[in-house]
Amino acid sequence: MTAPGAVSTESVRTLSLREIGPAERGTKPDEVVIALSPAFGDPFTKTIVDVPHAEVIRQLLAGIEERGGSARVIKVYKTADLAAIAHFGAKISGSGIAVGVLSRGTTVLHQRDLARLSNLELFPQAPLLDAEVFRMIGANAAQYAQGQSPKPVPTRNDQMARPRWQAKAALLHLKEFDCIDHSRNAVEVEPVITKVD
Amino acid sequence: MSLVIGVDIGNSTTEACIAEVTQGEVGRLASSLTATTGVKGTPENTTGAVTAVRRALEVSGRPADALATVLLNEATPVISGLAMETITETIITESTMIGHNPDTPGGEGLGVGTTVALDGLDEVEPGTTVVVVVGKGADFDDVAHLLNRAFERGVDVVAGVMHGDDAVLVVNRLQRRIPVVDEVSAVEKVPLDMLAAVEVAAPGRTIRTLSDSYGLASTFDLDAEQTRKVSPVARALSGNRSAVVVRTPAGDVTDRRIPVGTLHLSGSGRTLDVGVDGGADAIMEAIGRVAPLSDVHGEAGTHVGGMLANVRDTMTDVTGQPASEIRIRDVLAVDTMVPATVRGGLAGEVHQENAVALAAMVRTSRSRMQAVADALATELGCETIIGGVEGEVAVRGALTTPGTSVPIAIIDMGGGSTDAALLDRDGAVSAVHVAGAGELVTKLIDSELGLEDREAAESVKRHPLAKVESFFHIRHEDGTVQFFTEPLPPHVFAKVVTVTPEGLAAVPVKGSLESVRRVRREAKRRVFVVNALRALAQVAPQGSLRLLGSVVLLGGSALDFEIPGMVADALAPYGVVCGIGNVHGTEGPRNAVAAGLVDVHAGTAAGPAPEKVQRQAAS
Amino acid sequence: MTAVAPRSGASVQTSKRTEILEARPVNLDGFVEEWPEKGLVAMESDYDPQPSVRVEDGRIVELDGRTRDQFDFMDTFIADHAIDVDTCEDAMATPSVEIARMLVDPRTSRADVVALGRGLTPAKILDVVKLMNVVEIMMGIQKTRSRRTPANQAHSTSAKDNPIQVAADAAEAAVRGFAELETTLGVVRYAPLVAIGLQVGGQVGRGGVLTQCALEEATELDLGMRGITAYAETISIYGTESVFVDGDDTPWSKAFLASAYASRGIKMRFTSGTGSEVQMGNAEGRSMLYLEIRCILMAKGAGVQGLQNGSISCIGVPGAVPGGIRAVAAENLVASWMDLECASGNDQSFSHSAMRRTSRLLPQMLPGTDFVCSGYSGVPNKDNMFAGSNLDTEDYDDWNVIQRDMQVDGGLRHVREDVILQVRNKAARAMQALFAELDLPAITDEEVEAATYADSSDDYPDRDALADLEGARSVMDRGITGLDLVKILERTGFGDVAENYLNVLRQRVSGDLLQTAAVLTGDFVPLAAINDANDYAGPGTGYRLSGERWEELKKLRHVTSAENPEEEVV
Amino acid sequence: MTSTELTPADYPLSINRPELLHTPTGKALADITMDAVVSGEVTNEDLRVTPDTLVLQGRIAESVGRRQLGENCRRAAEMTAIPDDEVLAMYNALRPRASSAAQLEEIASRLENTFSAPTCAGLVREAAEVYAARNLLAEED
Repeated sequence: MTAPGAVSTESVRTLSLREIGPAERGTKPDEVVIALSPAFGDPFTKTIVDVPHAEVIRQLLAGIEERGGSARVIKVYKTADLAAIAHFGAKISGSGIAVGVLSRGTTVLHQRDLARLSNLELFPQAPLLDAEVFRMIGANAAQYAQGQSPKPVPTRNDQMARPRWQAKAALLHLKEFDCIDHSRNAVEVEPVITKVD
Repeated sequence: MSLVIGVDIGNSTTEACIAEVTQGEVGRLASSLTATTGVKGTPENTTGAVTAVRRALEVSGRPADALATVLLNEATPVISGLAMETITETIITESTMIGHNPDTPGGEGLGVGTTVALDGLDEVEPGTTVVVVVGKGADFDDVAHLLNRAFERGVDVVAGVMHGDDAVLVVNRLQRRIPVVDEVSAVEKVPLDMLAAVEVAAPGRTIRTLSDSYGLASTFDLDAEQTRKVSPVARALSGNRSAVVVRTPAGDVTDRRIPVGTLHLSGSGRTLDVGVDGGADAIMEAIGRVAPLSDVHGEAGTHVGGMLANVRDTMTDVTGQPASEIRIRDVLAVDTMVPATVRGGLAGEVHQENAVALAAMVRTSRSRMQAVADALATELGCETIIGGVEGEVAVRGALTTPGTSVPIAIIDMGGGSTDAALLDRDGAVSAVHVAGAGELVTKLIDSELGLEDREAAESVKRHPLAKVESFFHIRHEDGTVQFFTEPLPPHVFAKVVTVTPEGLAAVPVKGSLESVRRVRREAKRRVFVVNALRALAQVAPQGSLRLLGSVVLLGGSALDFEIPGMVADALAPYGVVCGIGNVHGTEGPRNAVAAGLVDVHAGTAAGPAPEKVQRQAAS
Repeated sequence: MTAVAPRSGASVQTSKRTEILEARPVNLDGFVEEWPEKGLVAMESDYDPQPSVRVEDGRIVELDGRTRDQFDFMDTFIADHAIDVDTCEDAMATPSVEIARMLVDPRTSRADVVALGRGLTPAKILDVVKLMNVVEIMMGIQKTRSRRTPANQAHSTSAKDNPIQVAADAAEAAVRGFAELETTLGVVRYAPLVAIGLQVGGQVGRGGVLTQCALEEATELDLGMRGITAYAETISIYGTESVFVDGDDTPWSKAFLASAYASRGIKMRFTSGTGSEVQMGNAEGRSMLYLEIRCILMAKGAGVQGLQNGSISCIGVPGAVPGGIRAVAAENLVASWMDLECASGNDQSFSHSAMRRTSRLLPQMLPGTDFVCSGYSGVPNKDNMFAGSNLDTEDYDDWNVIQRDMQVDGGLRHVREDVILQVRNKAARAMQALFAELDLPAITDEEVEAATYADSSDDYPDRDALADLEGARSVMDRGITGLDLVKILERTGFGDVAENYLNVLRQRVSGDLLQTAAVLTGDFVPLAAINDANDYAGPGTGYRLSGERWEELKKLRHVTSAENPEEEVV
Repeated sequence: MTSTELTPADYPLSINRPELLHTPTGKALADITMDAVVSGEVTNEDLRVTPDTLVLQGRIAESVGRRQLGENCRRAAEMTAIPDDEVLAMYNALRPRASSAAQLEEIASRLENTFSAPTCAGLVREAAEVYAARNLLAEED
């Protein structure tokens, strides 16, 4: 996996999520919804292994665009549960396909008709997700949305992730929980990525 | 009254049929099925035979000491082998051509210019026409930015070749759309400062210019002699959606035959050599010319030679006969295609290359059934008799299928060999075994679909296909739609699947259901149908299929969902009635031999009296 | 990912020593600051409740500062099932420091301290163990452990779900001394074949070894009822209501399940551990140990015979906070003190540092627990389908040396190579015979040979997984039971294995294995915290490593002979 | 039988008090021999624990102060009468928000009346009460 800091050799990009209205059901039959967790982008800015959130979004969008798909990004405030976030995204996605992402990087590909706790592809080990993997996840999401059958993104595994990352993951999860706002409905956002040289 | 059990030791399964025999009356009680232990016709069979007997006793509820007689078939060892040789290869020299099909190339059209690296773009004179070559690790935003800057300087960038899967992303960010081929893994090998052409066709279309010899001639301004030389390039690129051709001084694409050894065929008092690279038709034709085949050798050091030697050695191990006495009596060659990586390719291009698959079979008359019989007698403490030759007993068993009559032929398609036997009006039986059966079909499916997964190939062979169209419905290969109330498991979503008794199993291919189905049926046709006809022709009176009356399919393959239909269709033009065996009207295609043994023993065997038994005509 | 990666790309010049320290494996472990408000704290938190209890009309109406109307379901269950109403007010009145001292003081008997414990609330128990340092906790474990003789448990799994590997490694684990063996699957459908491998291998290695296969309840219970497995362990419980509900269970559903297992004569214990609630984000502001104590009392209230605890799969969480491993030792102490059989963790990959792995182990290994590891990996960690253990096959010799150095019994022993090869080979051959008789895809002689000499799944020929899965299905469809396996083993020349297996099955009739900390000796004598109750009462009492067993543990792979220093003791 | 006094010294029953044990088909522990297995006299049915035995084990547990383990054995003794599938179905019904109050009461009465399992019924009723208070009942149909 990419060691922390490996992505920062290039110029740095920052992310801001500009709210453009309530998250509503889409109509494009091939769109992918990217559903973000409450702390994604703000207050958090990077994943558990320091992949900038700007890069996460940029690569997911690039993967979708490269495969000729279209995407909408939403932010969910009422829950920090990945399955719930992704399933909500899938329900309002024109294609029924959504990518759910937590601030720490944990990602899932979901589909509307699946049970909430099921999924198309799950990437539970956030420490193993780098820019390249996010690109592949985006590409697969677009293909599912187009009714194709992509090869699942190869999953990585590391038994020693537990001693290194389990506690930090718990900490990030708690922080994310702190950002839950039960009174706030999900919104559609426009990701604004700015390059800082 | 005595309790009798017939035991049929087959290549893969051992079947037993238990019955009470009272003065020519047979009261069948139960039957059982277990895996054959060891090679058929060897002492290792004893374990499986004992299991089959025990199980039949258990089902019938009779104690072991009530058993009077065990009847065994006279089974002889059959060993088969498989090999595959790729006989063509495509070689690219001087990195002349990129002919792979990235999923998502960028832009559309044809661009011709001089190759220049991305980081050399700033030094290119305005007005120059260039094809940009983008290496590993470049970010799509940065690439687009640099290309736009070059456009603004007046550099005429007409096309691109990239390492990453970024073509659409880059093109979407350009001031003007240019054709870009991406996912070129060895992009650093693209020669720079050479004239190159990049062509990308619209989605669903294929390229027109670079895949055409005169198109190439116009693009690179070639004379007639040069055009003749580049025609392999055009051929290699045809059918692609995108391509790159670089004009280099000695660049070339060759499509050559790989010498993969020779088969030495002997038969009819003469010998014949045939090159394996000649393809299946040439091999089968040569075999026809020396028929009946008496032996085959392969060139040492080749796959085919190794396979044939291995078959011989295994038989030596099994029977103790010296290798020199073991003769290979049948070979089946089948043409196939295998995806192979192009030598010299820059993008890991894969080309469908020709290959030949060969199945060989050896059989010996030296059976060691007596040893099995002795061991069984000791183990079970009762009389054990070797009761009949398998072909003969099987065909008499098959004759108990309602609606059959003499002359009757059987076909049993197993894993390694296809067996046929005929019982004629005089009660004479002839039998043959030919090479090639289920395992060869699996191998063909595996390689033609590029699965590299024998289990998946086996599943494709054995089960019908369907396409998962949503989480709640699938479309079967016959077009019918099936709905589900519970959502299907996520791993089969949008996949081509096999419909197995355990549920749906994804077939790991990119192709459509139709293409998988075509490969499966074609593989079965080339092996099962071809072999059914070949084997029947050898036992048919005067070699004429028209003189066969009934043909009964037996064994596991008769239970396949489409093989019986395919064989029946192939035999229909000869006026042959062909169907699935139903031994004694109850057993289906199983147990023909086991039940037949009991019938022969009780003197109630079906058909004309066996006046003269012609043992194994072809061995 | 496990590569030694620098922690920061700092360009500040560092000393060579710092470079060396940076590269030490321990710096690949993760450490975090406490956050008590959210429960990210081991055992010392201002947000934990104060102990209190009040009884009215024979019923507990106040527990740790909450009145009955404020109870969540854990409070209710604990108040109604776990705590002794008659004694609780007196017990709670005993100063915590006195109780803590009783736990350590050898002159207070185990019976007395256990009796006192029956009347304590979770907050009071926490208050007591907070007073104890890690050595005192170890002394407490030494005294309160339920069974007198310590034991150990192994994992036997295969990355390829290869049943022959599982059988061979189970045989080796059994002959090395593990009293219990546990397996689980990559592909769940393989379960019947792998569970058969575990049972048969275990009985080859040492008659009386108990086996289990961790699966979802229905299948696990089914395998148990068929007699293919002997016990169950992975029945998870949690310390907060919200996490318990997220796990789709309640104390009542789990208590019902506990009775269900017992009704089939199957030994069963629950699983819990510090860190699981905070890991799932619902610690409700309580410390990890407080919540674990609630789990322990819930388990006690359900009447389950034992508990697997010691953080288990969440070990990375307590492992990362200050005092976390002390808290993990404390949870084992509380489980033992509450008179439950305790399988004490040390069963998940814990640290990159060998030194830290060892130090995490000592609080259980030195005092001894009912099962020191609730899963010592009896296969190389890469084959461990429980995601790796704190110890694996590479550590066998180290473990044996530590037992010998410290003169402690960790349940294992050194076994000569020829004996190991023999049991591995026999286990594989027994499987070969079983598979042949059951019409399962044949096990070749080559596989038997591989199993004899193998280390990991890489050393075995690949099996036809599709055919095996069909076979596994047919084992279930045909209703194959342990008794069928016994019959086959008997008639295929493995009479001794059949006899061992039948003896294990017989235990279901007597129900003897349903008692706390029950295991079977090699002579099939059930050994539980009744006939082998811990009688530790200070120096010179309790279980002492001596006599024949000590002689056995003095043996190592290489020990120079005193008689002839040119040779090694065999 | 039910009046048998048991002390810790009776454990293990298989060794110290085998005469108290029998299989569900009435065989003695000593009848479970390899010969009996091979001849088919002993079947899987024999290798189950009986309610009587569970009660005995419960008493032993209580004799060493393990009140709850004793209770669990008593519930288990009652459950031996319930078929496997139904035991699992009842367990599933006790999961959070899986059953309404009426459904839980139905299970409790079935336990009480069909299976003579009053202790188990008590546990289910107790759950129903707590679930009602903690909002863990399923919506009524």
